[in-house]
Amino acid sequence: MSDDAERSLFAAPPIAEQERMVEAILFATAEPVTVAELEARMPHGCDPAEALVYLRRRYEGRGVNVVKVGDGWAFRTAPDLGYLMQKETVETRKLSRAAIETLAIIAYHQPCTRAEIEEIRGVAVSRGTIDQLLEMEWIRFGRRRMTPGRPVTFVVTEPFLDHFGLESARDLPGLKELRAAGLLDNRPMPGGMGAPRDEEEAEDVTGQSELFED
Amino acid sequence: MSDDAERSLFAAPPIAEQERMVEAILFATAEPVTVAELEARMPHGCDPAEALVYLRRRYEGRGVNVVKVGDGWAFRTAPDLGYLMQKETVETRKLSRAAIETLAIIAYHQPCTRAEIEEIRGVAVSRGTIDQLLEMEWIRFGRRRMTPGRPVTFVVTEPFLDHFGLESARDLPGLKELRAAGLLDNRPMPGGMGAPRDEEEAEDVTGQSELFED
Amino acid sequence: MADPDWEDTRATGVAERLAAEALIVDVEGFEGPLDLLLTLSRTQKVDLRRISVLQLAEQYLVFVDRAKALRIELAADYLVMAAWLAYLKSRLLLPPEPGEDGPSAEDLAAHLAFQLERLQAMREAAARLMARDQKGRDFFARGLPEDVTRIRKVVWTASLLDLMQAYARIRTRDDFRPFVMDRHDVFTMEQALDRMRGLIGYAGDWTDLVSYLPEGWELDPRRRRSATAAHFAASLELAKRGQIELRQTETFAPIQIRRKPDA
Repeated sequence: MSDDAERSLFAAPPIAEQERMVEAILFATAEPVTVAELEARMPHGCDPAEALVYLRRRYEGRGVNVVKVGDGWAFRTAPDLGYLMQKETVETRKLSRAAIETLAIIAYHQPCTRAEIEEIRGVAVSRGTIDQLLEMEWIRFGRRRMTPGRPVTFVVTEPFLDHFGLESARDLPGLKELRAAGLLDNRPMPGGMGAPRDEEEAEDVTGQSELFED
Repeated sequence: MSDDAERSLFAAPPIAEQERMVEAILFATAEPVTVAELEARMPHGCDPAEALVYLRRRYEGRGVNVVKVGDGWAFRTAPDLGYLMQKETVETRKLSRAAIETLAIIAYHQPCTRAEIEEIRGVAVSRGTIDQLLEMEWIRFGRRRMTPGRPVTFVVTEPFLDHFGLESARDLPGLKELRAAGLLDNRPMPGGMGAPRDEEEAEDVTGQSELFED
Repeated sequence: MADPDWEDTRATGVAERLAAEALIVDVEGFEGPLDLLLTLSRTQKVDLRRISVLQLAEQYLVFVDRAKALRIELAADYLVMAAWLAYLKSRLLLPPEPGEDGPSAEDLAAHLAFQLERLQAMREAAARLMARDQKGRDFFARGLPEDVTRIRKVVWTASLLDLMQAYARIRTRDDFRPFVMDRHDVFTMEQALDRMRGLIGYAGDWTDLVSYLPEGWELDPRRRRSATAAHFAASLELAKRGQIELRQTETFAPIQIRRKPDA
């Protein structure tokens, strides 16, 4: 009620007009734009979330689509037309096998410490691998673990989601199956040889659910 | 005839599909794209000129339009939405001490020359300070003094009075009132010295009224 | 995960040994012992969940032995894994000792199997991730982004209070004169120095510093304080110049001075 009253007071533009605005803003930038940013840039009283629903529908099946990336929204060309874009193709630096695996481990286990990556791969993670992924802005530092040594954790970023066309880390391929199979558990080595610390484990579970649920 | 034959031979994609292609190419390319380039990038037998007609029509009245730029085609924000591409950040900052002192002198002594301001402040007044106050429209040029050199004078403006909630510059409190309001911080001087000199105060008030009488 | 039919696997041991030998050539290609174990486990051609850890341990040990025979330098972690697998193997083969503490051999083997399965799962996940449509390869962002023009606008403010305070500050600046201290009750160090330099010759032995205070300065507390401070500072100066010696028997005890014998 009060919301309606406010709206009429400020005479927000009609929704079709708001849709045009969102269209213009998303078209103009290469980076995903959040609803909050849209709201800040649009006239008072606008509802960009609603406008986005219409806009998304309008571009379904078109040559460009409205996609969600993390908290943001962006236009991206339809993947089936990638072959037309040879000229635009960006040669990405070839990632080493170690880098790809490290990235996948961080994505699926985030937040994830270096020690955990090493335990899963069974081999030391070289400084350069982490540096490379940080530099590409595909991973970033997460919160420190509240365990002895307060190790840093790594999480994946919005540019990572953007690059792989993921709405969120929850949409990682096969995530549900892996979790159901217990393969994302931080299972300690029985008897403690090289085993992860118990507290860390407990926190891990909450840390992960925080990121993936909701 | 032979053209038709060729087309059917290579089975060009339906025009709706061609429209998608043009849409994606124009979106992803950094520069405007000519019809010839479109043709070169699209599958054999496509008619990008025709697809462009459809695409242009589709984007008529939308938040972005297909426009011709030189020989090429490109997406551009609808002209009426240009304001969405500007982000205005307003920063509120306190005036510098030099500026506020200069302003105060002009307000109390107007019309007032730069030399007079410098004499009262005891330091040179920078050009920037005066410019800033002029730009803020809190001061303006008054009549020139009919003294050698005919120096310009400064007076306060209507916006100045508005900002400070004054009806006229005469409403500015005099030194006596300032002291009564506790604004003249009369620290007790050692040995009972530094008590306010009555004569000076009295002189001040007259000095002021003299200045304001025109 | 002790494998009951591990005897059977011995029959096929030769083939596996040959396979392991082929792997030795490529030892550089492995990313650590776990990676090697995962590769070796493929020769079992079973689901990783049903893998024979005992057989795997055997394969690994054979691999390490062959590497040693061929004088191939193996990194320490390969040897650590070999030692651990040898231990695991013996634990799996021997009946558990009664009252033995710690995890069972089966638990250890199950964990190793879990590690391999997890590594394999992560490899597959990584492959699936990389197989996705990627930005800049399969789909594209706007090629000609229109930057948002940032317009920074500074609004300067001042309140009436600021204005009045500023004016008051300027107008009262003249009221302040430099602070001149009333010197009536102040005894300076220079004065004390002059006095002491003259007097020091007359005092033979250790004398209290207070006795140097000039007449008329010992009674009024303010004057006494100033004179004491001045004389103390002067005595430090004289001591620094090597003209006198200073002593104090204990904290707060009177400070005593005397002329330096050779000065």
